Amino acid sequence: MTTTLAADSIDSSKSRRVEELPHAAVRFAGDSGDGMQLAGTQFTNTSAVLGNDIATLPDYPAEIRAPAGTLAGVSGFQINFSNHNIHTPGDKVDALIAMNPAAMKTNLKDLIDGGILIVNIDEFTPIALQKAKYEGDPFELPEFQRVRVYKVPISKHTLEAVKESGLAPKEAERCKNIYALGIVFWLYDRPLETTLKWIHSKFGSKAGVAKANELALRAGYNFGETAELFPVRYKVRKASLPPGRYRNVTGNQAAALGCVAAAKLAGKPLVYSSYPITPASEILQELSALKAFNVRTFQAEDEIAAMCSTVGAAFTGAIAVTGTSGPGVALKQEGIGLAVILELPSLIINVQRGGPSTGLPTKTEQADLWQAVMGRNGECPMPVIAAESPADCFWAVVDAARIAVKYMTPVMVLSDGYVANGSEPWRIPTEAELPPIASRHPTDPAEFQPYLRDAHGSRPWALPGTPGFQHRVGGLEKEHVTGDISYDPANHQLMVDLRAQKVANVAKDIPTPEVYGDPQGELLVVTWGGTFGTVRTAVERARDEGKSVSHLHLRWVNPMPSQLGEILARFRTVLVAELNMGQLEFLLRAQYLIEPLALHKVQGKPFQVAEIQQKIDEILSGMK
Amino acid sequence: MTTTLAADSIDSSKSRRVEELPHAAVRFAGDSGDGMQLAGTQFTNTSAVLGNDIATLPDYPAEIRAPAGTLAGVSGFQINFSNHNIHTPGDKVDALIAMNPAAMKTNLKDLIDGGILIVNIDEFTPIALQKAKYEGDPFELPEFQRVRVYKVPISKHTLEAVKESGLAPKEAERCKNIYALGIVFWLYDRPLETTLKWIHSKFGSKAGVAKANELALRAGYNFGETAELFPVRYKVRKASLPPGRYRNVTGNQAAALGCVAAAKLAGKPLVYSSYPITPASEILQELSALKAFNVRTFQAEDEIAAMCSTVGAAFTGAIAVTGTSGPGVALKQEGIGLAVILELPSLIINVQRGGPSTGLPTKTEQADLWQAVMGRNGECPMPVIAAESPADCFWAVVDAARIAVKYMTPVMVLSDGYVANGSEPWRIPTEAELPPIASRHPTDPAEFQPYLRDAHGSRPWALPGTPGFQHRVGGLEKEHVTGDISYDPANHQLMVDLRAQKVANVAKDIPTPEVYGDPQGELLVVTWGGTFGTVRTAVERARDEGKSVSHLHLRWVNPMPSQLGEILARFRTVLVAELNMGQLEFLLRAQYLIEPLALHKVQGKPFQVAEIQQKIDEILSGMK
Amino acid sequence: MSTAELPTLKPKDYKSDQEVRWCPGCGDYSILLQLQKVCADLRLKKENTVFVSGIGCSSRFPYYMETYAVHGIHGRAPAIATRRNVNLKIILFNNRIYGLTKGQYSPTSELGKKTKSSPMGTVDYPMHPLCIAIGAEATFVARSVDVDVKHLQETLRRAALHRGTAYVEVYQDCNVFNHDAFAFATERSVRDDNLLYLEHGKPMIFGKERNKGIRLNGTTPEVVQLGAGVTADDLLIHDEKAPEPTLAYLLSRMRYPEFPEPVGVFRAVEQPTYDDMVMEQVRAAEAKHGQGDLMKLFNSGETWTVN
Amino acid sequence: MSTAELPTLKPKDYKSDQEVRWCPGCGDYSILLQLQKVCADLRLKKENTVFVSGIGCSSRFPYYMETYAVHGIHGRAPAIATRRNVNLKIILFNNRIYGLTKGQYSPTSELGKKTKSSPMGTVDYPMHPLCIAIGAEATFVARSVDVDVKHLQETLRRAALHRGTAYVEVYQDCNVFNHDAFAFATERSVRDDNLLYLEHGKPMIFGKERNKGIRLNGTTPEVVQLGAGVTADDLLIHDEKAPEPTLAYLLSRMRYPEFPEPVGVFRAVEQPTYDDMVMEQVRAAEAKHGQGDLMKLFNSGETWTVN
Ligand SMILES: Cc1ncc(C[n+]2csc(CCOP(=O)(O)OP(=O)(O)O)c2C)c(N)n1
Ligand SMILES: Cc1ncc(C[n+]2csc(CCOP(=O)(O)OP(=O)(O)O)c2C)c(N)n1
Ligand code: SF4
Ligand code: SF4
Ligand SMILES: [Mg+2]
Ligand SMILES: [Mg+2]
Repeated sequence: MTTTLAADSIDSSKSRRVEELPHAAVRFAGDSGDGMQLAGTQFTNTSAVLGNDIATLPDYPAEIRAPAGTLAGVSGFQINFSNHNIHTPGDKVDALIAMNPAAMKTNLKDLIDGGILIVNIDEFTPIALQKAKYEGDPFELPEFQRVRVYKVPISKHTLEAVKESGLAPKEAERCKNIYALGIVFWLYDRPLETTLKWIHSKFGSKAGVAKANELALRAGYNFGETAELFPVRYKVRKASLPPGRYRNVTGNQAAALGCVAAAKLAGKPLVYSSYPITPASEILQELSALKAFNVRTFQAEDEIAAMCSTVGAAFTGAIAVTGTSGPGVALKQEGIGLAVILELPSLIINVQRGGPSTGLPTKTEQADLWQAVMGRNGECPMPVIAAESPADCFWAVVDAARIAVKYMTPVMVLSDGYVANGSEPWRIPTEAELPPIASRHPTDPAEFQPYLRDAHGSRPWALPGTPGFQHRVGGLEKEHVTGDISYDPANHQLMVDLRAQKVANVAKDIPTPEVYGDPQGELLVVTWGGTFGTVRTAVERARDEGKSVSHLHLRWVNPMPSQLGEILARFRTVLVAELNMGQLEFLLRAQYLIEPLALHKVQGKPFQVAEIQQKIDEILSGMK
Repeated sequence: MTTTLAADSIDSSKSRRVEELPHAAVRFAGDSGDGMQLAGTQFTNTSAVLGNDIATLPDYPAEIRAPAGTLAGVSGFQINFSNHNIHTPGDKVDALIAMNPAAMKTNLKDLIDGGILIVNIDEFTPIALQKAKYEGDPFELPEFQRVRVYKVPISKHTLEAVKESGLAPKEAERCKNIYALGIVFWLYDRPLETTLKWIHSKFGSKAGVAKANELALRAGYNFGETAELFPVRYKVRKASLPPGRYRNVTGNQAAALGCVAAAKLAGKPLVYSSYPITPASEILQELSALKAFNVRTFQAEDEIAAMCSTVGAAFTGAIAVTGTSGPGVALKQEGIGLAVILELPSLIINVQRGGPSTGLPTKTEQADLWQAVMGRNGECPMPVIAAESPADCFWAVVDAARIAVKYMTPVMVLSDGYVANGSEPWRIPTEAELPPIASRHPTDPAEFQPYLRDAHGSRPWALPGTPGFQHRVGGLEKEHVTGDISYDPANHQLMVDLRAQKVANVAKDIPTPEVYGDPQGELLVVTWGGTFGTVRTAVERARDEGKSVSHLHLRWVNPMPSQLGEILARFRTVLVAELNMGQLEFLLRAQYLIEPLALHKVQGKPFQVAEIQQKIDEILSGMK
Repeated sequence: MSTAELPTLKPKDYKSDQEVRWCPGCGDYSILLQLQKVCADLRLKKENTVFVSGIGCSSRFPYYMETYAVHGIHGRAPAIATRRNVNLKIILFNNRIYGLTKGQYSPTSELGKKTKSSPMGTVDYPMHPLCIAIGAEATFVARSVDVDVKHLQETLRRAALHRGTAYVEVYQDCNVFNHDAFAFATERSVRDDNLLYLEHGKPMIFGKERNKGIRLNGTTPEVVQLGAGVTADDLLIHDEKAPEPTLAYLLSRMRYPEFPEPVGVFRAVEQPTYDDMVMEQVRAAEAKHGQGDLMKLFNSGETWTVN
Repeated sequence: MSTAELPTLKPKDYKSDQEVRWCPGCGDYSILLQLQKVCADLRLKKENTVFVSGIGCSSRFPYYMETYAVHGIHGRAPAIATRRNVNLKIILFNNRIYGLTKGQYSPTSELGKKTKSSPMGTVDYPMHPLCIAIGAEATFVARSVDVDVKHLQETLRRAALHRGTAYVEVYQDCNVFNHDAFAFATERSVRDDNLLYLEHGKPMIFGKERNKGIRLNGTTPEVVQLGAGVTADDLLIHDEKAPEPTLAYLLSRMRYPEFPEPVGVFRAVEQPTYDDMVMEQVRAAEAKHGQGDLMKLFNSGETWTVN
């Protein structure tokens, strides 16, 4: 194959060309046991500390540990790093590191034309090739013509490099991911410090292991430097991000931090009740390690118990949160209904995955919007917010908690597998950016009525332990003001209306959604949740190409921002892009009587920027 | 008070006037222990056998047995009987029988001006009046001016009448409901035979009790005849109903019969798995008595078990049905999702009640439409049908079963408390009206593929016990045709599309909805479910008054009939009337981008005909 | 429930202003009254007491207590709380029927029982709540009878004072749908012959004449007549504090009419409660890492600064 | 499962065409293989056999059997089937961890266990499945160990032949997230000292040297050394057919390291099954009312004719 590479500068040491790139995407792929997530994370941290903007996406196999070397067992980790603000891990990658034939096979299609493919050639044994369902020498296949293949004996090199650490061969070979990481560090001109620091803090106690990893990392790097293989090296300069301190977070980590923050801001303990489920389990896991923050995690026996204990915790005055995925939400709905009628604050985090039923548990999807907004018995409205990116999971949780407490209502926070497992830099908020969450507890027993509403439509939050506010709440319809059981027809209507009004009032707290691009015009792309980044990138690119297209992203999906109807009306065409068969589209149609165009995808995968761009082009050209 | 009564004829025996009425509504009201449901049922049966059209509505107290004599403990039963086709139990009643002060107090407002109020004056003791929260003599109150009060010492008369039966006073007094029934039989000129037959078949073994009831019945009748109290007697002639054999059924009875019929028509056992819940429990109870029809009822430990066993029963080839109410549906949704992805036929009957949460368990509502259509995780569509009247519960179940088996899908059948507890004459279908339900089981193992679809989009139903068709199904996404687990993105999209298409295909089986009234015009009232009768009556009356209004009732709410959009477009205004805050309205807006007017009511009560008429008038006058 | 406090409260101080709405003659009334007495007796602070229920006639209970209370959703069983030894008290109102839904059989209904939903008799073997509670290793397990007000009061008092999950089964009469289901345990003329009043450290003697006892035969109990060579020394001695729940289990299996049914405290052992262990971890974490500082947490791990 | 039939099938005939996807070294492989052997051994008709599972690593099981099968939804516990004595066999793959969700503690995890979701150790007392099963009066209760293939096979065979609910707990190694959780029961060098192989009618002797036994002391078991005055006659005799489940319960409470853990059949009693009772009612109803005729049913009760 041929590629033309502009020589930006000459690498001093070996007179290697250094090409400067605005951004690059790299994917590490190997067997589940090969440590690809680890290599990817290290690359991410180094790039983050370097000052790039980054976005990452891991891709785990559905099986815990599929037979080694099989296609089902491939694990991958992708990092997009850049010198400007980016929103996605990238549709395709510039470089692919494949630790075995199966990893190469499943990932090759995502490598750009002219991209770099580094393979651990030691693993290309006949058996391994067979497991990957290759017949004959794969590199003879035509698809390899379009990429640059580098066959490196990574296993052998690693063994040699770490010899002096004294590790047994089996353990020594485990360092091969770090060796590969060293190569990629060299290729993209990254320093080793961050990873070296990590190695020593992680393996400090096991001197041999720490040494071996350090040796492997340096050897990989040196291999890049000394081998004549790579004619060119790349540089991606730091991005100019808003000033501040940053930290890389996955969506689930951010959600966990958001829970802790919300509780601290409210001055209350956090009770997180959850039943493990992919892809939400990490929130529970993260929080279970944060007990010093007055966090009580409760691994319930099922989702019903998780929800019921959340209601109980809310009654006693905790910031009560439960997290799950779609099937778990289905089970919680009865309990959520109880929270709605009790008018107690709580958060239900739904990290969506492929459905229906058990569906595609490890894959992403946005098909729980209807369930969130409309999936309960009776007239049972609740606010719903959707996180738009990994870091936004923090803010979505904090914002949701603020609304929950203000309006005395459960709030559903939608995340998804893509956002939850992906990572990006999170600008750590300052204390000033985190005003307290004010909760209002009644103080005068003489005036106290359990269902006497304030200006927001909220009832008081009287906490057990406070003398004089003993009261009883329950799932039966309750009388306005007193909260006594009431079967009175007019009262039921009133309470249904008041609960609906309260949720509608939340619209007053929702900022006017920002339209990216022209405030009016030909085409407005509307999104919600985790598709934000991809669509924003596509719209940016389309606009860079001079196209008249704007983007509006909804964070609150229920209620919708008051100005939304008016904004939608300003565009000739509205396109709703979502990872389902048209759930937001349906809500918009019903609410605003508009007939948007739609882009649906239910493939367990996020959109690609190119797909959105193509759809935009298609629409714009059709409009001419 | 004054009423002018036209003397239609003269009663031979006592020269009492006999007035002929097109229809009349009577309500028996008393303490829970007073046997009002029984008296009402007897009046209903007699009227039915007489050939009237009838519609009934019981009204139970929310408590099992609230303290005797209290307002909370009042139990009522209303019967509307007519010489023409009627659809509702009536907004108001022409005659009210009140067995105690509390019953009078809670029911008086529903008595028409000039209506007949018969009270058991023996129960109007100071204590009883106090329990009913009356101060002083109630009959002095102005509201009694507008009705005709008849104070009858029913208890005393009953005791005297049944003396010769030898019953102890306490037991003897129990017959007072039958005595009251006797009076009302006389008042509306009904024969005693049906009730006498019932008394003897019911109490045949306890001679004293049978005798006492007969004596009480006759005494009540004779009291009407001989006492000079009533200046006029009424007659309601038989209605001209479609010819056939009839039987009075409540909605829940009809649903149970529908289940048995569906299984018989499919040539399969019926498995009915259910967890008791108001107002659905009677279906389980009815079916548990029908074991001779190869019916297996399973009282599960909760709704989740009920749904899971329904899926299991469907897998083994039964007609599998589960019944519940709103909170139970919430719990079943995860299991329903499993049924959707397994593509196994089953029915979920949801007898809706007031929500959210436990809500108003004994009251009616239509607020589970969203939950039915959209309340599951993932893209999880299923057909939904709603019964329009008590007798239609039979047909809704049979139709649903036909669709479930044809399309290999769970189907939700919506009923509600009003339809379930109300009763009306059911024309018993002939065998010819009940064609078999064809189920297609694969026959050639060589050709068998678990997810190979037929022309309807359905997969084969291979039953355990059949050699050569062993196969495995599960909640993970499955490969097209083979049914193997598949994580393939394109396959997931395909399967999501195919499942949606299959449900959409059901529209082909839905008859074009009939528009009652002009096929186009000013105003179309659209309804679904149990509001049919009230709205049809209101539209009939409006049309009788020459108003341009039509009525369209949806039985299938998902998918909607193919012609619906076109029909809606033929009317200048569409009014959606439903017992919720606009759930069907929302679906119609989204689907057809129309902006209907809406009439919402969430008061735990059905619409009144007058409410609908008033709304129609309001709209039509506004349009002028 | 909170611990004892000074100001004297009367049973009626624990009555809420809600009208009690059970059927006349329902056993629930007695339980309510005894519990109000126990609350007064123990001087429980109203504001530190929370009643929680599911749905059912019995579940109306919380509405009638002048404390904090939640009437929740149906059947979210506390079996797991039992296993976890959460510091709460569970009172099971066993009336062997579904009352509120008007008379279907319940999990404790007898095999073969004819009810609205089992016209030919049930085919479900009944569950024995105390067997399950003991199987789940509840630390306090007891039984009483609605109409035996003194015994009920004492049993509830003991439960209230137990630290950890206390599980009390009360035989409760559903006057309307299952009247006299427990007649053997409530009718004065026979109950002393049909019940075994458990007393810690005492031999298991019962009977109106206190002339019968329970003896162990291998691992199974048997009823013996006292006298004629059999003395109290031959009988099983009740040990509610036995660390192994086997004796309690054996007692929970004894059923009328083969045996007298034991009432009183089956088991009462001390074990760290879930709540205590949770809070211990919070405190241990705080001791180790210092009381969590949000900004420190945010800034932990790999961070970098952009200027 | 169906009863035995003639045509000879090999274990591999019960293998489906699906690729088995457990981690290398997972204990599930052994259970699968032994079960396929048992199927062949009992000549179960493939078409009359249905496997049903929830969700979890172990729950992949049904996909690998060439029978009818359903992979259902998570955790819809069969405890109630157990109580009802439904004629089905329940195999609990106990690995003391949540495998599929990658290593959180499970209800059977040991108190204090550190896992992904309990970094400071769990505070949940573990549940003991066999105690619960016996508490729910399961008619067949047994335990075996994944790597003890002969014992496992025999245990599964006995379960398959039991009429009614059979409940088998298998100690299963999760190689990845909880390796060697049952090392005491699997390592050849120690397992004979740590396990008590139950044999009906035999005294409870165990140990590599078969020199230790279990003796009853009141209602609690104790380990005794044989010899020096203690003989087999002093030991508990196993009785899997005891109508009272107390002995089985006592055995289910014996836990390593205080005791050897019993394996084999704890309890095997005959009782009418739920299925049989359901079908008996159907037949009785048919016998009484005649096989249901739809038109008769429709036309029963009060009817009238309109011409
Ligand atoms: C999810 C759900 N399923 C079913 C019901 C209906 N339901 C209400 S109470 C009850 C049973 C009541 O019996 P029990 O628990 O024994 O209490 P009791 O009324 O006998 O005191 C049932 C089935 C419900 N409220 N919610
Ligand atoms: C409703 C629901 N909640 C949670 C999950 C997530 N989940 C899948 S398997 C599993 C636990 C697996 O552990 P176990 O049952 O012990 O089986 P193992 O994997 O150890 O064999 C969980 C929590 C789910 N699939 N569905
Ligand atoms: S139905 Fe039974 S349990 Fe319920 S209140 Fe009445 S007597 Fe009590
Ligand atoms: S995670 Fe554990 S239980 Fe699951 S397949 Fe792997 S070894 Fe087996
Ligand atoms: Mg009960
Ligand atoms: Mg496990």
